[in-house]
Order: sequence, then structure tokens, then C-alpha cells
Amino acid sequence: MTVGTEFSPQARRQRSWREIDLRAVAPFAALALLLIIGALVNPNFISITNLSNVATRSAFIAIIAVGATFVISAGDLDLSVGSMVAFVASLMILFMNSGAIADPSLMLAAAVALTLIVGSLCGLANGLITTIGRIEPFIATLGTMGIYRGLTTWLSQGGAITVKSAEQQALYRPVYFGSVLGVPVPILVILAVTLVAAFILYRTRYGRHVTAVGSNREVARYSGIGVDRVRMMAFVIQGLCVAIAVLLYVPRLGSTSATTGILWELQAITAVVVGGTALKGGAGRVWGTICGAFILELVGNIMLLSNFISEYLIGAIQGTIIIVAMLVQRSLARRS
Amino acid sequence: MTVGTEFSPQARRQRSWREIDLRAVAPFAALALLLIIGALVNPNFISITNLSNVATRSAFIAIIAVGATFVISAGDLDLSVGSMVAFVASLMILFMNSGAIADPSLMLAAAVALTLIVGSLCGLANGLITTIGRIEPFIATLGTMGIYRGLTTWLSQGGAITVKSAEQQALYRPVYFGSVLGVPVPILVILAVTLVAAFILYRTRYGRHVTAVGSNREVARYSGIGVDRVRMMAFVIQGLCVAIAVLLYVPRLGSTSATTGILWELQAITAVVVGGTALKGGAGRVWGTICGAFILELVGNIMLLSNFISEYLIGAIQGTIIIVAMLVQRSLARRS
Amino acid sequence: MSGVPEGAKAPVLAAERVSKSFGEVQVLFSVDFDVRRGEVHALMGENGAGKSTLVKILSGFEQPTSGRILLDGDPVTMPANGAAEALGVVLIHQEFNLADHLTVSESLFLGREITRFGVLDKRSMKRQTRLILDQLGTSIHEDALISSLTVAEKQMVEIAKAISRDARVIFMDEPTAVLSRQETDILFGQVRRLRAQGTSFVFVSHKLDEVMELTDRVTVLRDGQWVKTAPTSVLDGEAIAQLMVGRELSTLYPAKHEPNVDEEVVLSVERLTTGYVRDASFDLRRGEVLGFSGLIGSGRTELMEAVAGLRPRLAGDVRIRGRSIASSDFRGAAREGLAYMTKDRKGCGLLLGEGMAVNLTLQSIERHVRNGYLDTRSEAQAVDRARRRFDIRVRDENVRAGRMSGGNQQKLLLAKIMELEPGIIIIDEPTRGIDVGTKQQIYHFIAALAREGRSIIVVSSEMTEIIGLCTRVAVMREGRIAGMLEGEDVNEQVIMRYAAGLSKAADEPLAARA
Amino acid sequence: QETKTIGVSIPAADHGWTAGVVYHANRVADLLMKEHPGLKVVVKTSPDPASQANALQDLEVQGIDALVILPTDPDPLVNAIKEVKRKGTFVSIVDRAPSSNDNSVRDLYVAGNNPALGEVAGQYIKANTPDAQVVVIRGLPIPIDQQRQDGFDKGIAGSNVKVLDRQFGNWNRDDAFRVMQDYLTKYPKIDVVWCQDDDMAVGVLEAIAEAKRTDIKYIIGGAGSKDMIKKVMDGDKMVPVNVLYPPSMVGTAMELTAAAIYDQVPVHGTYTLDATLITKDNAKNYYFPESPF
Ligand SMILES: Nc1ncnc2c1ncn2[C@@H]1O[C@H](COP(=O)(O)OP(=O)(O)OP(=O)(O)O)[C@@H](O)[C@H]1O
Ligand SMILES: Nc1ncnc2c1ncn2[C@@H]1O[C@H](COP(=O)(O)OP(=O)(O)OP(=O)(O)O)[C@@H](O)[C@H]1O
Ligand SMILES: [Mg+2]
Ligand SMILES: [Mg+2]
Repeated sequence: MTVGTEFSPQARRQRSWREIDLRAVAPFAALALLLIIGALVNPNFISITNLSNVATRSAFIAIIAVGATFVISAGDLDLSVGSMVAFVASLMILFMNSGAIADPSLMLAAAVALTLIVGSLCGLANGLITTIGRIEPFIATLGTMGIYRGLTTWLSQGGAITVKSAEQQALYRPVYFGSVLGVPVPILVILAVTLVAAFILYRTRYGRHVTAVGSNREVARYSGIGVDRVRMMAFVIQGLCVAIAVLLYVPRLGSTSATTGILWELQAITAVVVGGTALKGGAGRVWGTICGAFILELVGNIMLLSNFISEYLIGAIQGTIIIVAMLVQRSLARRS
Repeated sequence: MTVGTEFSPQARRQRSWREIDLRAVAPFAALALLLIIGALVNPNFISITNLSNVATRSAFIAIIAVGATFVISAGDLDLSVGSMVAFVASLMILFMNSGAIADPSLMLAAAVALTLIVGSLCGLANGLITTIGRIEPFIATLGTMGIYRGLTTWLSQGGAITVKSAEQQALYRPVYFGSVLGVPVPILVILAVTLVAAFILYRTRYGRHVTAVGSNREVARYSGIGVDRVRMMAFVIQGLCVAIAVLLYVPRLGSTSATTGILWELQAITAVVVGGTALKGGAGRVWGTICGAFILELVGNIMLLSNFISEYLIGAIQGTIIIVAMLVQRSLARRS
Repeated sequence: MSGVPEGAKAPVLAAERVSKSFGEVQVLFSVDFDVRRGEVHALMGENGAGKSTLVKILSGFEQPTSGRILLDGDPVTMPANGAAEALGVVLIHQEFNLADHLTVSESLFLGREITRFGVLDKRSMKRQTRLILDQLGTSIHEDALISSLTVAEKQMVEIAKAISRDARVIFMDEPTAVLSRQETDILFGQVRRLRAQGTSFVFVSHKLDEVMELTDRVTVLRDGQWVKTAPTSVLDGEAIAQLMVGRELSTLYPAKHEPNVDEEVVLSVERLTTGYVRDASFDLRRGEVLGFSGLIGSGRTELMEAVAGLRPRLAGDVRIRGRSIASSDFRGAAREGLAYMTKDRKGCGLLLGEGMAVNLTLQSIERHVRNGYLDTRSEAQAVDRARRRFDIRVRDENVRAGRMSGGNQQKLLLAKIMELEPGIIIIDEPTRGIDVGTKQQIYHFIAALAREGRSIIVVSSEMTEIIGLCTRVAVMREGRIAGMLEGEDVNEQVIMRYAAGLSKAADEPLAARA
Repeated sequence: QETKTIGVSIPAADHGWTAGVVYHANRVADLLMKEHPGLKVVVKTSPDPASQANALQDLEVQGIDALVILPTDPDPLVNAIKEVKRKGTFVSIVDRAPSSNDNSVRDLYVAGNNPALGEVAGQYIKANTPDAQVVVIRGLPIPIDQQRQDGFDKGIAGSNVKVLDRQFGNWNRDDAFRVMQDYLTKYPKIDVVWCQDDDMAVGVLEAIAEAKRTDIKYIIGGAGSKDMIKKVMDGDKMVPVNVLYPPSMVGTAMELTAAAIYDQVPVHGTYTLDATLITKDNAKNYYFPESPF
């Protein structure tokens, strides 16, 4: 997206088309390439059902990755998101099972609110430890990753936590499986989240500050930006995104376990980087991130639909494809 | 000489002494703290057997982390080391089982040589992809992580790969279980590796260049340093360290599988950061890294020896301890 | 000027019809330039004229788009990335080229470390570093980390690095921009010494008096075109300025405008103490231009950052229009209308990876928020306004700040601060790397601000600037305000005496001499 | 009674079945300590072979008279177990046997029967739907998974049952959901899904339900989680049977071990538990609603 740069007369726009756009377009080119490969591998691949399955499935990672785009743009990193999903989902289901509120829809609304609050608090905790505690985000969130995962294991006693009331399950199910005008709800949620995120990142003061903090903290400080506040806020946004992902995750299987969300943090970060945001911080590319999440999910999908790859080698081929996708991107970006 | 510039060199020198030393000492302080806690938790903890057990088994992570210190100092990151261990170990055992050389000791020597070569080549592959391919090391090594892991799964056909010949196992066993003058071999290997690494990092031209490259690539390039060569070499060193870890790993369990080394990369990176090396690159602290590896292993050991912690919560407490250790470090370092 | 033997006048290094384009933007147009053995050759021109680019091309850091480079008369392709040092061609970059994690001696020998049997010979590298630093008369410690040095100290390290090379030609891109007169004199001493041994220098500077004093020949560039090369002795400052700007310059400094004694005191600092600065007290009146002078490391920057709330104070009070400002409360001070312009434009001033708009409005983004979202059109207007007002010259509107010429970066930084429309402005080194034409504009700009009733503190190492602009001057020395000069006392001799510790403020005990 | 210590080393609760193991280990530990006043039972969990080897060392440091171990992955742990055994400690291995499983490694082997888990499922499919097209979801690439696959192949041998595909679902609900969804895209007709684990069965069922596909006759999970047994009990058409692979076997081993060190009975050799086929008729015998699994 180039929203941030199109402030200008014609000459400017032309130039930015060349330089900036090719870089932003690169992930989409890689996506297109994958779609072509997929279509060659299996005719079912390109069917609406399959593509909408893939897009729907990618919702969790995509939404989490949108949050990660903020954290990474601000020059930080959050490794705890995967276990945060498990933790927040556990609390949500436990609350739904607690029967604190009799009316099912009211209960559901309360559970949703609680989830969003818990998610933000988890994010805030990460933010506080990294900024006030001055611990490298990698280590700080590796620590909280252990903490959230441990708490989940403890809450579930190692097993699964399942929504008990069938009525509630039925009420909640459409949030993942339903569709509006033929478009699955999760896809709509991805779109909504991304639009809001793009607006915040490119069109608000806060978004500008995120970029500044991520590209040079000293400059940000000398410009009167509350660096720690901006970073903390990015972690909170990440927490909120995790909570939204949980809101979609719980209705899918109606349950969660200690293994929920394992390695999702790496997938989210990969989506962000494949989407064109640099891990060093600075300019974030929300739309690229979404594209990155699709790419990751598509790669797995193509593997499974193809008939000629040993199941043992899937991991190896997946790795190769990611590297090749990045190479394609780079060479496109260098063309500019 | 001019009058104006007489702010004393003495004052400055003292300042820098303080600053550097306290920061370097901090991880050791955290280690000492843990030793005290451990002694309080369980009287067996402080026994020679236990401590030497802990030190011995920290060998894998410690040695890998020494390599990671180079990569991280040079401003890169290697996420593939865990699966590289599995891959290299598989190849080593397969070679030993191949019976290509009849004489067992000769065979062992050949296997060792092969392991070191394969390790370096794996490292080189990572280095080539990140430098020549210009892909962020996070993504590049996430890709090769999948590749090495996938190849291992394929080699082992989903099962385990085990040293077949009992004779060879017996011959090789002392490399992990033996001791020299009462000191277990792995501890000696840690020491040797660290000494060599410290020498390279602090006493050779190459080490100096690693710091420069990690601190500021442009500056290094303008100083006529072959930046890509230095980075590539750091990945090769990392690969060599992985190979050395494999040389210790194989005699311990005599076997490897597709799950060997999972998450070791995170542990290695944690050890490096807990040891005081910044993830952004620049000054590397090899001794701190070793200390970090001990800290990680000790935390697990204390958990196991204490009998009052629910096993479900171990992950959570481990995470907490790491964060607290870092906080202790930070506050010590800030004292300066 | 010096006794250069006749036969040595052959060019060592020359550029022949060199052109350079970045993408579609051409910045050098068929320029001819040559350096003779044992001469100091000044390269002058407005900001963005292409001086740095030419110098980089001649030292291999950029490759020309067309044209030739001749070394000892033979065409060569300059090896890239500093490898030209092997040919005896060394460049001191306009922007620092030092890595934060290295020490001074490590930086000096980076890329050409001394080893014995493969082991770094730290002792001998330190010894040589000390030797060179002593030659330069600086007390920077050879083991100090680069990150702990001030801007001026870093510049001295860069100079040390260059003269420690066995160079035939040394390019110096604005080496004195951050140096005080004292350091500049030492540097010139070294230049003269090496010139006598046959080393050639190319000296890029905007300081006309230095050029007149040191150099043998002058080349002037304008808008990427060669304008003139002539012996310095046949030119005077005015002539050079005219060649650069292409028009006649009126007086450099505007008329001073002294505020009334009963003008309101807008900023008052009382007994402010930080790690290094002790007991600094001063007042600033409405419409006043107050200068801060002193030697390198005398604590001016630290004092001003503490006043602005960018550094914690250990003791003391800062009041703006009577309202007390808490320690480290940068935003509180900003709300009261105080703005601070850093002199470290690369490290603290500009986001080098972003364009002009983002940088310009970074601190004043509120002005461009409409109904909660950013109005990029209004930002673009602000950019256009700032470019006109500060004469920011770029040939490509979307260029990243890091690729703008040094002087234009400085103007952008100034524009960024002025976007705040502050009532009190602290400017640290306002004209660092700025050409004479623009300098004059900036001086008049400052004077106009003062006339509007704003108050300005100018921290500068350029004595003439302080004297030309300020009605009152504080001289700092070793973390204290050694004297507050007014009226007749604002002249070079008196300021120097205070700065060097030969005169002291009445209430201060005699400082022990080291 | 004299004081003795039993060390119990089991995998960390990383999916439903292992969670059951942890639950039963703790349950039986409490029972045993009540039964034998001098007895101390220490239960330790480890996520992977390397840390389980460490846990063994740590248990040894504490001093134990007997070890009950359910190895995360047996072969890599053989040496570590031998190390314990060499010191004269009574060793019981549960469920996962190393390739050289003799007296030099352990005193007692309580076997869950992995090949049988696959074989029973295979035989059921062969008997009920002899011409079925089957898709298989595997667990993680480790030996026990391979044993189950081999057992399954043996079970369907000699029939028209055709395996369309095998992919890894990592014993994880979400991954199983994903794999199943793609199977449904890839194959227009599937008769039976064998996913050999009840955790994965949850994801599989959800994927089928969402696709509204009616060609799938039934699925077979495995291990006997309470949710799946409930479905069998209730006569769910999609889940007609389950293959028992009880996590409680660790408790059995602990009880036998306690008996051995208190010299009540001589226990040596191999005890193999059946991979019982759970049907609507016998389901209620295996239903433990309070277990986490
Ligand atoms: N890498 C680059 N990419 C694009 N444009 C560049 C690059 N480097 C320099 N320029 C442009 O070239 C022109 C000349 O810049 P240069 O740095 O040579 O000026 P200068 O004469 O040194 O000015 P100053 O006195 O301000 O330092 C400027 O317009 C600048 O924006
Ligand atoms: N004797 C000393 N002991 C410790 N620190 C000192 C000493 N002398 C100077 N310094 C350091 O030097 C800095 C003062 O430099 P500052 O930048 O404030 O001075 P300046 O007058 O602006 O000079 P410059 O032009 O070098 O910036 C302080 O931050 C202080 O830490
Ligand atoms: Mg310049
Ligand atoms: Mg200063």
C-alpha cells in the first residue's frame, strides 16, 4: 500500500509508482505465481471452495500477523502470540462454561468483551516488560510465551477445554462457519481488521509515530514522541488482534488445548516479512502481511493437493518455496 | 597543547571500565543467584554430581550458542540450528551404519570428519542464501529449518536412526560419558570451543570484522571489509559448532530422529542474549553465552529437583525465571 | 603560502569530463577537476552543488556515469568501497563513518589491523592511535567506545583515521563543520605539515575564512557544473561567494536588534546541574538572541538538552514564562513553546529512510490531523512551503532524507523545528554544513524571528556567527558558564579568554589547571 | 514400612493422550503413597528425548529405587535408561519399546500395543467396508507412528481397501482440520478416515461437517478419549468404534513396580495390553468423565 506516499502532484506519483510500488507489489506477484503453480498441480485447486477454504483458514495467522506488523514496524518482536492464543481461548471457554450469565447471547457478548480485554492485557504485559523492564523483546516475549503456555496447560490440566453448552456452540458456530452474501465471515473479518489497521498505520498520528520509532528511536525521542508509549501500544494492538483471532478460533472446534497455536508466532512473523515489512522496523506493510499469510497457507495447501510429494518431504519443500518466494520478491524489488 | 580539551583521560577511562565490566559480569551474577536458589530448593542440587550433570548436558546448547554468538554479533540470526543438528546427526549415523570402512576406529574418524564437513556446508548454505540471495536471515533460516527437518524426516522415514554396531557404540560412548582427570569430556569440549571462539572473536582480525559488520554494515563496507564474506563465515562457524554438538550428541543417545533438536534454536538464541550479546549485532560475548546456556539448563534442573511445582506450571515458571534473570542483569548493568 | 617545488605541480589525481546521475537525476555535468602534488585544493559550492558526489567519485565510493579519472596521468577505475586507500586516496566522509561498538583505536585500524602471527597486536595499535591523537592535540581516550563520543570528537577520530593512512591525496568533506576554532587550528597545522611532505588535500568547506587561510587553489561548482578554478591568492571571500551563488551577496549578518531591558524574561534557568554541567544559570528575554560559545566538550549541548528536557537534571530549575518545567519533561517544555534543534542530524534529527514530508511534520503532526486522520495534502503543502522558505533544493521530490545533500538535510531539520512555530528556540549549530548564501538567509531568518518577539539561543562553534548574531553571549568552560558577555565584550578576544579559562566569572574560584 | 522412592518419567502433556498419561500417573502416585506409607513417588514430565534424558539424571541425583518411564521416543533414550539400570535400579518401561528391548534395558515392560492399534482399525475397516477408499492422517514422524501405520497396512492386507493418501496431522486438532479440508478438496469420494488419535478426530469431524459431505461413511480415531467414547456410546454414525489405547497403562506399570520393590510379587518380563475395539456395547466400561482426556 502506498497510501502514505501519495500526497502529491503528478510527477511525484509517477516516480513512486516505479520505486515504491514494485516493492509493495512483489508479495502479490509471488502470490500470483503460487496460484498458477497450484492450478497446474491440481485442477481442484482453483475452485472457489478450495480457495475460500484456504483464505478462511488463513484468518488466524493473518489477523495475528496484522498485529505483528505493528510490533515489528515499531522495531520490536512478539514471540508469545501463539501461546497467547491458547491462553486467551482457554479463559474465554472457561468463562462461557462458568454459566455466570444465564442468557446465552448475553453470555456470548460478555465472553467476547472479556476476550478482547484479556488479549489487550496480555499484550500490555508484553509491552511493559519490554519497555519499562528494558528487556530485549525477543527474550521478554519468549518468557511470556512460556508463561502463557504454562498457564494454559495448567488450566486445561494438559487436556482440552471444550465449550460445554451445545446451545452456545450452535449460537457461536456461524462466526467461523457462516457467510454473508456468500463470503465466509472469517474473510470479512480479515478484511475489516486489515482496513482498520491500514488506516491506523497510514492515516493517523499514531501510525506515523510507529514508523518513526521503528526506524530510529533517538530521532523519535528528539521529536517529542513518547517512544515507550508507542511501543507499548503496538503490543496492545497485537494483543487485541490475538483476541480477535481467538474469537474466530473458538467457534471452529469449540475447544482449545495446550497445543493450540504452537509455532503460530513463527508463522505470523514469516507472513509479515514475506509481506515486505523489514524485521529491523520502520515502514510496515499491512496489505503485504495479509498477502504473506495467504502465501503461507497456500503453500501447505498445494503440497497436500499435489500427488507426487512424499509426506516426509513436505517440510523441506515448504521451506524451499518460502525461500524461492523471497528470491522472486527480491529480484522484483531490485528491478525498480 | 590546547587548554580547552583537558577533561581528564583518567576520568573517562574509569568510566568505561565500570561500564563494560558490570555489564559483562551481570549474567554471572544471575547464575550465582540461581545457584543459591537451587541450593535452597534441594540439598542434592549443589552436589558435584548434579552440577557436573547439568554442565555436561548444557554442552549441546552451549556449543551451538557459541556459534550463534558469531552469527548474532554479525547482525544475523540462524533459526535452522535445531533441525541442522537432526540432519547432520542423521547423516553421521547413516554413514557409520553404511559400513563403508571396515576398521571401527578408522570409520569413526571418517564419520567425525564427514560430520564437520556436512555441518560447515549446511552453515554455508544458510550464509549463501542470506548474503547472496539477500533474504532476511530470519526467513532464510526459517526456510532451511524446514528443509533440514524435512530431509531428516525423509532419511529416517518418520522413525529413528540408530547406530547399529554395538562395537562402534562402545567405542564412541566415552566421548560423551567419559571423563579426563575427573572432568567429563563434554565440559572439556565446551571449554575448548569457547576458548577458541573467544580467541577468534577478540584476538583476530576476523573477530574484529564481525563486530564491525554487526555494528554498522555501511561503515564496515567503506572500510574495505568484505561484509558478505564475514557474514558467510559466521554462518559456517555456526555450522561447525552444530557439527561439534552433534559429535557429542550421537554418543549420548546413539540415535536420532525427526524430532531431535526441536526448539534448540530458540534456546541457543536465548543463551546468547541472556549472556549479554545484543540481538541487533555488534559486540559479542562468548563467555556470557556459555553462562547463559548454563542458566537455561539450571532453571530446568531446579524445576525438576524441586518437588512442589505442578508439572503443568513448569513452562510458566521457566519463563518467569528467564524474565527475572534478565531484569536482575539489566538493573546491575544500569548501576554502572 | 608554502614552498612547493615547481616540478611537483603535476596533477596526482584528476577528473576529466565527469558526469554523474542517480537514476534519472543528473547531479554532475561534465566536470573537470585536478589535484596537484603537495597542494590544498578547496572545493566550494552551494548545498547540493555536487561537491560530496565529486569527492566520492574521485575516491571510489561512487562510480561516474561518464568521464574518466586519471591517477598520475593514467586513466583508472577507482576501486570501490574504500579500496582506493591502497592507491593512497583517502576520504573523510561528510557523514561519519564509524561503528558504535568499536573503540577509537579499533576504528582507526578497521580493515587494516596489525597482526602478529595472525593475532591482533592490540598494544601496538593502541600506541599508534595514541600517537596520532596526541598529534591532533585531543585527549580522546584510545579505548573509548565510539558511541560515547560527542559529534566533534567523532570528527577528530575521522581526521585521525585519515591522516594515519599513508595517503597521497586526502579528501576532507567539511571536516571543520563541527569543530571549534581551536581544533580547526590544530587540524590546519597537521594539514600544513603533511602538505610540506608532498601530500595533497581536497578541502570541502563552507567557511570562507578557512578556505582563504589554508588553501592554494579554489574550484567552484554550481548546480553540478564546473564554474571556475583559480589560485586562492587572486580571489577574496566575496568573489568566491559570488561565484558560488551566481549573484552578489549583501552583508552576511543582519542588523542586531537589542531587546529592551524591561522585556519579559521568557526562559530562566537556575543552578542547573547534570552529570557534567554544574550550576548553570541564565535568563532569556523576549526577542533576544543569546549565544552560547565554548570549546568542544564544554557542555553546551548537554546543558541545552537538559533545559529542553531531553536529559535528566540532577538539580536546578527551568522556568518558562514563570512556569516551572519538570526534569526530563520534553513534551511539557514543548507545550510551553520551547523547541530544540539537535546538531546530530543523522543520529537524532532525521529519519534517513523516510522522505521529506514524514520528516518535516514528524514533530508537528497534530497540525495535519483532520477529524482523526492525517491529511496528506496539507502535509504536501507544508513541504512546499518549507522548501520555499528554507530554499531546500532537491532534484527529486521523493528522495529519502539520507540521500539529500548534507546542507539540505540541515535545512530540512531547521524547517522541521520551525513547523512547531515555537516561542523559544534553541538551535545547536544552526549552520553546520550550510553554504554562504543559505547561511545569510538563515541569519536573517533568525533575526526576523527575534523581531517578531521570539527568543533564540544559538549554540555555535563558529565564533563569527555568535558575534554576528547575538546581543549577549554565554561562554562555557568545563561544564560551567564561565562568563556572560554583553555589548563591547562580545568579541573574539574576550570570548576566547573565557573559553580557555584565562578570564573567569567573578564568583568562581580559580580553576585548577591540569 | 521402609522408605522407598519411585521416579516416574513421562512425556509432557502436549496433546490429549499424554495429558491422560499425566493425569493417571498423578492419580496412581497418590493412591500408591496412601497404600505404602513409606513410599515416595516423584512424577516428572519432559517435552522431548533430550530433556527426558536430563530428567532421568535428575531423578537419579535425588536417589530412586525404581524408575517407571514412558519414553517420548525410546531409541534415543536407551543409553540413558541403561545408565539408570546399571546402578541396580528397578526399571519399568511403558508403552514405547526401544528396538533392543531386553533384560539389559529394563526389568518390566508394560506395553501399549501400537501395531495393534493400527491393525485393529484396519481389520474393522476390512470387515465392514471391504472396498473402502481410505484417507489416513498420521501423527508426528516418530517410530510409534510408523508402527501404527505398519499395523494398519497389515490389518487391511488382502482386501480391496485402498489408502488414498497419508499426511501428517501432528496429533493436533487444527492441523488435522486443515489436512482433512484439503483431502475433501482433493478426493471427490472418501469412504473412511483413519486418524488414529482422538484429538485429531475432533478436527476431522468438524471439517467434514462444514463441507456437508455425505460420502464419508465413518471415521476411526484411537486411544479412547472420553469425548469419542461418549459418541460411540451414543451411537454416533460417524464414530461407530474407537480403538482403546489407554493412557492409564502408566498407572498399571506403577502399581506393578510398587509391588515389585516391596517384594509382594515377582514381576518381570512383558505385560501387553490389548488394543481393544470399543463398540456401542462395551463403551461404558471405558468412560471416565472426570479424566482430562
Ligand atoms: N545516492 C543518491 N541518490 C540520489 N540522489 C543523490 C544521492 N546522493 C546525492 N544525491 C543528490 O545529488 C545532489 C548533490 O549532492 P551532494 O551531496 O554532492 O551535494 P554537496 O555539494 O556535497 O552539498 P552540501 O554542501 O549540502 O553537502 C543532491 O541533490 C543530492 O540530493
Ligand atoms: N571530564 C569529563 N568527564 C566526563 N565526561 C566529560 C568530561 N568532559 C566532557 N565530558 C562529556 O562531554 C560532554 C559535553 O559535551 P557537549 O556536547 O555537551 O559539549 P559541547 O560544548 O556542545 O561540545 P561539542 O561541540 O563537542 O558538542 C558531556 O556529555 C560529558 O559527558
Ligand atoms: Mg556535501
Ligand atoms: Mg555541542
